[in-house]
Order: sequence, then C-alpha cells, then structure tokens
Amino acid sequence: MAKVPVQFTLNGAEKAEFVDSGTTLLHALRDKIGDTSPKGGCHQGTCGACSVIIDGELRLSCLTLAETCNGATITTTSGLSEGGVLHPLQRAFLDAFATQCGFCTPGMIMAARVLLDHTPNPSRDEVVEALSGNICRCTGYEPIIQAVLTAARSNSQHAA
Amino acid sequence: MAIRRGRGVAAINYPTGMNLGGDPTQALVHSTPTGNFMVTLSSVDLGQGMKQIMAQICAETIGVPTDRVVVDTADTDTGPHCMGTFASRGTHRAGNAVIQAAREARQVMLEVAAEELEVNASDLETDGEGNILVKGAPQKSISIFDVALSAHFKRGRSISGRGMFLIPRSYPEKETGAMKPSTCYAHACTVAEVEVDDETGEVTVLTVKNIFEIGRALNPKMVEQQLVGGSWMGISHALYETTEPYYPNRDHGGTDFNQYLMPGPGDLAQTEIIVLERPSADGPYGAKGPGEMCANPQIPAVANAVFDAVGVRIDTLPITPERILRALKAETPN
Amino acid sequence: MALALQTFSTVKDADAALKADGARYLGGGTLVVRATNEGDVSLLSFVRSTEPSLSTIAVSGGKIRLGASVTMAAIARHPDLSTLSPAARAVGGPAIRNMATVGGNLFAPAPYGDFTVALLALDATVSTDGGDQPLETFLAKRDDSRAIVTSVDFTLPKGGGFCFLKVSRVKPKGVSVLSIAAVLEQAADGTVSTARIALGCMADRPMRAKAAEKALLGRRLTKDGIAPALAAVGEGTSPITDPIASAWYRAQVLPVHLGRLLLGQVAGMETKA
Amino acid sequence: MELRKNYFADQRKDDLHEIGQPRPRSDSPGHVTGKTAYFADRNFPGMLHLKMVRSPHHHARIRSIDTSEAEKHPGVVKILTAKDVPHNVYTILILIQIGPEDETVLADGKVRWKGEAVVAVLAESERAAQEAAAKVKVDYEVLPAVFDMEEALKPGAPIVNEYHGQNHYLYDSGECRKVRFGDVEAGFASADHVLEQSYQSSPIEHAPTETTGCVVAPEGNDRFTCYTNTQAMFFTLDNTSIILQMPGSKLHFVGGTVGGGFGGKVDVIVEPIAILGAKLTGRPVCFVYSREEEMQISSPRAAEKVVIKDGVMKDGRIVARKVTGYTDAGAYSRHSPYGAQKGAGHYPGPYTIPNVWIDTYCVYTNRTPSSAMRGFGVTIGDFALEVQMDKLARLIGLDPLEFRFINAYRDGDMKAHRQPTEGAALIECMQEASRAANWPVAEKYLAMSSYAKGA
Repeated sequence: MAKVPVQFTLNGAEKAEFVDSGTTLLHALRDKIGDTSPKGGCHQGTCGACSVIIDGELRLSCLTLAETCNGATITTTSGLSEGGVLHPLQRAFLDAFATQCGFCTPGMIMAARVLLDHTPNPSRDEVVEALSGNICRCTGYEPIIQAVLTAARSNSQHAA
Repeated sequence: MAIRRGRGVAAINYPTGMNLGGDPTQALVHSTPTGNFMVTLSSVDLGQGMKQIMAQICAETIGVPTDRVVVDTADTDTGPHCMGTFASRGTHRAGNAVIQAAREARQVMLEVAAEELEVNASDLETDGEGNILVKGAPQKSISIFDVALSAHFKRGRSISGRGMFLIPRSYPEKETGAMKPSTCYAHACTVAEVEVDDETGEVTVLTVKNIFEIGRALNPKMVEQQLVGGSWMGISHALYETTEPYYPNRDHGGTDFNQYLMPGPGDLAQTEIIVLERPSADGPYGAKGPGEMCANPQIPAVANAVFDAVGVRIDTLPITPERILRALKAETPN
Repeated sequence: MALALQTFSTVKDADAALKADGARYLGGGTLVVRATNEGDVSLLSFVRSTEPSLSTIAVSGGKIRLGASVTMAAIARHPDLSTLSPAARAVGGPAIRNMATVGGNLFAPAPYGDFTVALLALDATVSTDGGDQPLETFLAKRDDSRAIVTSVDFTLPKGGGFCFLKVSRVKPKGVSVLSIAAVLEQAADGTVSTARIALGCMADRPMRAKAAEKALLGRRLTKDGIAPALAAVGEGTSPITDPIASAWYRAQVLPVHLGRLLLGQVAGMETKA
Repeated sequence: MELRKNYFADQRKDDLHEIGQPRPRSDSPGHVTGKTAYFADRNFPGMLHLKMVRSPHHHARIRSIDTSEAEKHPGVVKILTAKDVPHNVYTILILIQIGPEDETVLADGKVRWKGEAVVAVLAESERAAQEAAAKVKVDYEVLPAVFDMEEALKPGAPIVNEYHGQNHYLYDSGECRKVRFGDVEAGFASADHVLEQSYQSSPIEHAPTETTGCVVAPEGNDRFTCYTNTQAMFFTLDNTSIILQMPGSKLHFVGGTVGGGFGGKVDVIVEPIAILGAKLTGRPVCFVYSREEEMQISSPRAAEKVVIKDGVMKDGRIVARKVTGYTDAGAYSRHSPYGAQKGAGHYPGPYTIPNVWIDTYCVYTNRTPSSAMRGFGVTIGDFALEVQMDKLARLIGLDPLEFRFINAYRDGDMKAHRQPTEGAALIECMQEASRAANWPVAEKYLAMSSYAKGA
C-alpha cells in the first residue's frame, strides 16, 4: 500500500503521520493521531458529526482526504478548551442542557464556533443556518440553538 | 393560494417498563473509605442521562450530595444483571434497585455512626449534605467521611447494599386476555396548531402545547430535555419519517440524512411543556417512564389539526404533502 | 486495490491521468469521496489539479467566469455575485458549501444540482481544455464526459431579471422537491421579451422549460398573464421519484411554485432558499 | 418547561434534597470536550474490518456460494458463511421463552429479505473488505415475495419464514393475542352510531447519529471483550453465548455512553458475528453499520395497520370498541411478537369502555425485520385511537376535548385486560391542556378528578 506523509497543525500542535493514500482526514485524526472528538456518523457528508475547522472554514473530515490538508491549520472540539477551562460555547452547551447522547455535540460545537468567529452576534436565523448541516436526533435542536445564542451573548459581554 | 389553519388535540397514556414484567434489574452500592458512594450497574446510558439520575437517586437515599456518588455501569464483568434500557424501564427498574441497595448501605452507615456516637441507629438522620445527626439534637453529629473511615479501618464493616427489582411476569389468559401489562402509566395531552398550504399540501406546525404527567420529575432539566426532544420526534413521525416512502412497495428507501426526512432546526414548532406529577405507587420517588410516551401524542394531534385546517383525513403515516394534496384533489375533482 | 490521490499542477496533466481505469476527478469530495466511503470499489484513484485558474472568480462588467473548483461558499459571499447567492446557498449546509464546487455540481444527479439549475437559466457555457459548449449540451452528455471542466461562463442579467426558488421538505437545509431558476426580461410595457426557465428534479438532470418560456413571451407577469406558461411548464418533464417526493407530486406542484415565483410571492423564500 | 405543582400535591413530598433538583449532568463535560468514549473510539493494533455481503433479492433460494476469489483478495483474513456459525438459527426473545428460533445469523439456503446477511468478510482494511465482498459470488433462484400484510395472510401466499409455517406468529391464544371484555356485539347493537375506520403506518427508522456496531478484542486468555453500543448488555451477551455455543464466562461486554438508541440497538446482530470473527482469527474485529445499513438494514419500527370499530352514544359515551391490529414483522420475529402483544394490552386506550374486543397479529412479509422503537407497540396505536376519537366527536357533534373527558378512565375503573385503573391522570392533563391551549371546556369537566368517579 502506498503510504503518504501528512503534516498539519492540529489544535496548535504539529502533527506528522504516514497514511494510506486516499485516507480521509476523519480516519487520520481518529485512528492515527488519536483525536476521537470528530465522530463518524454517516461518512456521506449528511450528518455533520465529523465537522472540523480547516484554515478557518468548517469542513467535513469524512469527505476530506488527509493528504489534501498538508500545511493546514486544523481545529477540533478536543482543542477548544484551554488550560482545563471550557470555551464559552462548551460552557453554554452544559448550562443549556444541550447535550443528550453527545454524539453530535463536537460537530455542533465546531459549526457554532465558526459562526461566532465570523458573526459574534448572530440572529436566531443565522444560528439555525449555521447548524443546518448537523443532525441531532435527541434534543429537537432548540436547546442547541439556545446554547449558541447564549454563548454569543456571553462573548459580547466579555468584549464589552 | 390559501394557507389554512387548524388545531387538534390528543390524549394518551403509556405503560412504564417491559410489558407484562418479568424484567429484572440489579444494583450494588458501596462506599469508598472516604465516604463517596459507588453505584454498580450494567444498565446502558443511551444519552437520556441514566447515570446522572441513578446518582441522584442513590444520593437522595443515602443522604449525601449527588456529587459524592459515582455510577459505574454497562460492564458485564462488574455490573450485576440488567434487562436493558428500553420500554421506558431504565429509571423505574434500575432506580428501584438502586434505592434498595442504597437503603441497605445506608443502614450499615447509620449503624456505624450509631456506634461512633453511642446512640441507637434508629435515632439518626442525614442532613443531605454529608452529615449524620441525632434526631432532635443536631449538635451531636458525625460526618459521613468519618463514618466511612471508621467502617473501613476501625470497625471492619462494609457499607454496602444489594438491590434487585423485579415485577413478576404476567401471562395473558388465552381467551379473555386478562393480564397485567404494567404497574404504572404516564399520561399526556397535546394540542397542536398547524398551517396547511392547500395548493402544495405542505404543513407547518406552529405550536405544540404538551402536558405530560410523569409521576415525578427526578431532575426537571433532564426531564425537559427528553420531553422537548420527544415532542420534536413526534412531529417528525407525524409528517416526515419513513424508511419506505411507498410502503408496501420497497423501492426508494432513504439511505442517508438527506433522504430520511426529519424536521430541521428551521422547522421547529413553538413548543410548550407542562409537567404534572402524580407519584406512582411503585416508582423510585414516584417516577414513571417519560422517555417514550413523550413522542406519541403529537402524532394524532397534528393529524387532527390537519383535518381541522383543510377538511381531509390522512389516516396513513407519515402525513406527507403528497397525501394531503391527493386527498384535497380527490375531494374537489378538477 | 488501495486508493490513490494524484495531484497535478496543470489541468492538462490531470486530464491525461483521468484516462486511467477507475480514475475520478476529485473536486470538493462530496460526490467521489462519499462514493468510496460507501464502498464503490470501481473507483480506484482520485485525480485533482491545483491550477490556480480553477479556483478563480473573474468578474468583468456583467460577464462572469467561475473556475470549476470555486466553492458554493465563495460564490455566496462574493460581493459581485449577490444575485447568485440564493442559488449557491441552496446547496447543502455550511460545511458542504465550503467544499462543494461549481464543477462538481454540474455532475450531481437529481435531486442535487440546484446551482446548475441556476446556471442553466443563465445560459452558461462550460469550458474544458477541449473547448467550450453550451451547458444544456454538456448536461445531455455529461455521463460520458471525461475531460475536466475548467470553468463556467455566463452573463448576469441586469436588474432583477434573475430569480431562483428551491422547494425542500426540511429547512433550512433539505434536498430539493424541485428547484426553479428563471431569467426574465420585460419590455417597457411590462410584457416579457426574453424568458429562460430551468428546472431541477423534473428529469434526472437540470432541464429547460421551453414550452413555458415560449408561453410567457409577450405576456405580463400577472395571474392571467402567466396562466398559459403554468399550463405548459410540465411539457417534456419526467420528474424523478425518490424518498423526498414522487413524480406525481413534483408534477402537481411545479406550476404552483412557478406561479408563485413569477408573481414574486416567494421573495422571502428566495433569500432563505 | 413548567412544573404544575398544584395537581396531586397531596400525594407528593416536595422537600427532598437531590430528587427534583436540576443538577447538571455528569456526562456533559465529556460530551462538550469530545472526551466521552463511544465504542468506536477504541482502536486496537491489527484490528480487522468486517463487511457483510447482503442479499440483493427479497426472497430467493441460495443455490451456491463461491468465496474462492474473495479469499485470494489481498488483505482478506477470513470469510464466514452459515456453516461457521455454531448455532446459526436463533431468535432473541428465546431468553424469555418466546420462540421458535426463526432467524439465521448468516443466510443458510435461503434469503427472506433484501439486505439479509449472507457472507461476512474480514480484512485488514475496510477497503479490502469491500473489494473482497464484491468478489463473493452467490447464485440465487429468485422466489415470489410478499410485501403486503393482507396479501401475506391470504391462503396461497408465499411462505416467508418456514420456521413459523404460516405468515403470522402463533400465540398460545392462536393466530392473534386476544382481549375479550363485555359483549362487543351487544354494544354495537345498542349504539347510536357505529364507526369503523382503518389506519396505516410505514416503517420508521430510529436514526441515531451513531450507527450500530461493536469492536471486539481477544484478551489472550480465551476471553473476548466486546465494546458495543447495545441497549441491553446481558441480553446481548446471553444471546451471543447461545449463538456461538460459548460459555458466558468467556464473554465480557463493555458499553458506556451510546450515541442514541431509541430502541434500535436492542437487536443482537453485530456482536455474535464480530466475536466469532475475533475467535477464528485471533485478531481484534470492528463491525460498524454504514449509515446506509443503519437506514435500510437495521430493524425499523414496524409498519402497522389498525382497524377500529366503535359504538358511540349521542351523549358521548363509547359503549363498544373493537380493535384489530396488524404488525408487519418483516421476515423474522425479533421483538415483534412481543410488540404486537403489547398493543393488545394497550387498547382500547386510556378510556373506560364496557365492551371491548381486541385481536393483534404479528405478520411476516419479505421486508427488513422490524423491531422495537420508542413507544413500541403503542405509538401507531395511539395515532389510530386518537384520530378515531376526533372522528367520533365530530360524528356526534361534540367538542373533541370534552368527548375525551366523558370517556376518560379514572382510578378504580376496570380495564379491558381486567386490571383496575390506578394512578390515573388523564383528566388532569386534559384540564391543563384546556387552560394552556385556551381550549375552553364546560365547567363540569374542569371539576372532574382522576381520583374517583362521581366527583
């Protein structure tokens, strides 16, 4: 099998691995690097559980080949908290009881993170749009929408 | 084009636990040397929050704060038998087993405390904050931390308990069907308000008002989680979901989340949840199982609301725009 | 056989590599990586090109050139392409739009390919290294197409002449029950002088509604004026049946939605899509 | 959410320390940081991937299976067919004495639904397993199939499952589970109106975001640890023990947090074959359903048909209710005989009706076996019952909500299955609904109570 090198920055740390050519980023992250925070819910691009942030953009790691990420900067949910302190989004998900089984949660948080990076004070419609590629089967979405709106409010209070 | 509005109601009940019983669950509880408590089970947490609820039940029964309880579950090498997490049985069956085990452990804990305080165990009570007090003389007390240390290193007592809950199995009588399906029932009534586009058959659920009677809301925020998510799933069942859209024809079954339809975050009805609590006689702190029934009443309520709006009955699920449009066209032939 | 990805700096070299058995062009990955994930063992290798022109949006006057690797997200946020933004945002959720490309959308089977419906109404031209052809011609033969699409060219209509509607069951991101794009020009007296209407889900790939276009010429955009076009819009269609809707349903609601679009009754939907 | 504490306050203690308190969930910090471990987050060196070769036909005889090409495929380690499974014909409810065994782990001689597992391929990579699976040659003789429950119950219909011999489950009570209470025909005869209506549903998928699966690791001491997202640990362990003819002491099942279940993970499907693969290869094995498998192969909620015939008086009293329920089990029983029977215990709904007749059937057809789902045996029945209630109310010109008060069960009322009602609260839910939805009802209904009749 043809192994190819992949090298990128993951949550601030340099990572270098050899993977089979054609390996998805999702597999590389989970099986090679050991970051299991992105989840494989469909491998079709229809559930969003594998969402990660690549160079500032929300991407589906299940449809992204690892070797196309050379030199990229990648953020996953496991890299969101710093020094044991939860990111405001993580805090908001906790406080809003926005997780049940938790399987969609890392992907939801990634989608929300990108939204808030570009739109610090989103409207409800903007939150709905930002989460629209992510499936949740437990919550009925409302607590998740509320969590993102709450995180945005707490962010803007921080800034002020 | 006309957008027509209607509303419908439905009322239901739902049995708690595996139908006809015969579904045991066990629990073990023991204290650590510093007075924390371990609950050992083999029940599975599906995301509904089983672990958290078992911790709260154990904590209440022992008389300690919930954060002093750790739940170890879903391991067949360590956890005693549980029939499984299904049929709205988790909280009811495992909860009862945990209470029984915790009571036994509490009794030992009180006996050790009684020896330390030189009183009768029956004269002691817990303050829920980690202390054991003499009834009527709360200045005479000992912390559970110290009781556990004493039990382990001084008195050689195991602060532990075993719990087993079993509803005896009922066998339906062949000719009459006499049987005992369940020991307690949860209840619900839902009113749904919809808009129907009579040119496309599209339905928008505007509001659902759900009243659920669930015995006891052991953790109200977690109950709310399940009820809100369940209400969404009920609406989803009513209007969207099937693996075989042309049943009984097997063709065109969806294979992904694009084809398997469920309401998206832009389709949410304004949802109101009201909870009543009539404690069940055999439920842990009166709890019944809310997990399944919360997704049922929305289906007929939405169906009845669609009729109220456009005057056609769709008696086949899901109530798709196509079924509504066909019914409307059948009523007023061109 | 293990999969392989081959990356070429020029389209020409990538075109040559694509001739190999089982080679497929990797755009955003939403079609071909999904295929291999789902066990399509006929797909043996991915080929891609990093030629910069593929990712370029060129705007000159009303003329637009979209490189084939341009993503839906890039179109949606481009200040000069706001007219097209609803059609670009009709594709997938935010992550998919960061990946899905113009070139890939040309090949997406119904019920996908909403952006191509818009391009068809815009009378776009598709370019490969082998030459240019009208989008309609390209679509008819797309299953046999082996050459890498390099760009799509079209002219944006002036004023409010372009409208787009996607109807889906799930909001805000659901696949199409149908999609409609229209380019309309009106004479000074308000009658329609030019009409191009494209439909999604009304066949296995986007198609033009030529009978409806013809029926609109010389008519006003009023309930009575558009009636002949609505009556004719189903001509030549063979809507798909899938888990979203049946051919019957799609055929039934096509004139309803076209009517609403032409009468401007879906202004809200246009931007929500 | 609001808690309405004014109802049933006399029956409840509200001064508890931990119960009734909105404590934060102990598992949420793991969820929001991506640290919660799901079964698929375990990865072992040398782990094999299992892919299933499935039937492309709804009903067919298997003339032959040729795995020779697949076995030679690079990366393939083991290929399993029916003969490799020690106890290949099983049924999950045998543990509670609901037989007969009627389902094959891997198809043996016949397939009964499109998607049925025929051959299991274990390979070094998913890709190698998929490629090898494509090389397995199965020669089928296609048989007539039946998809419609009514067709399946007609004489001369193709027999779906020979282990039953007819296209319905045989209860000890006969072809259906029966409930007989009062005299339903006399009730219809005395009624002012009789309304018979039929209701139908289609199969529904649980669609958890995490698909069904397991990871199995040989422990080196003849024991196997199976990391699984089953909803029922010992249920799965004990069935695996039967299927593999392996003492339960050799099996160690580890669950944890499951990425959504909704009843979809109570079948015992992936674990036995994955453990068998691990046993025969000595290697860790991963068997995870693809999303497509989760959607179309995993058991859905059964399609149901419910026929309700009611006799109702002008004053709103329902005097007779006859319900015939049909549960589409698909090709195998799984939990469906239990679900159909649960329906019999649920009808006629939360209403007190003096004359009741209930028949519930579990029917076999050539489709994906159905099984448990949230509200099993009740959800579709409630749809039928409550739409029927709406029709009855309109038929006699009563307000639909008031009509339900007239018939609502209360403590002490005898149910059709001959249990006295206890702990009823339907009336109070409806009273609160009347208020919350601004749906006025007559004062006398607001004065009612579940506690006792005549209030």
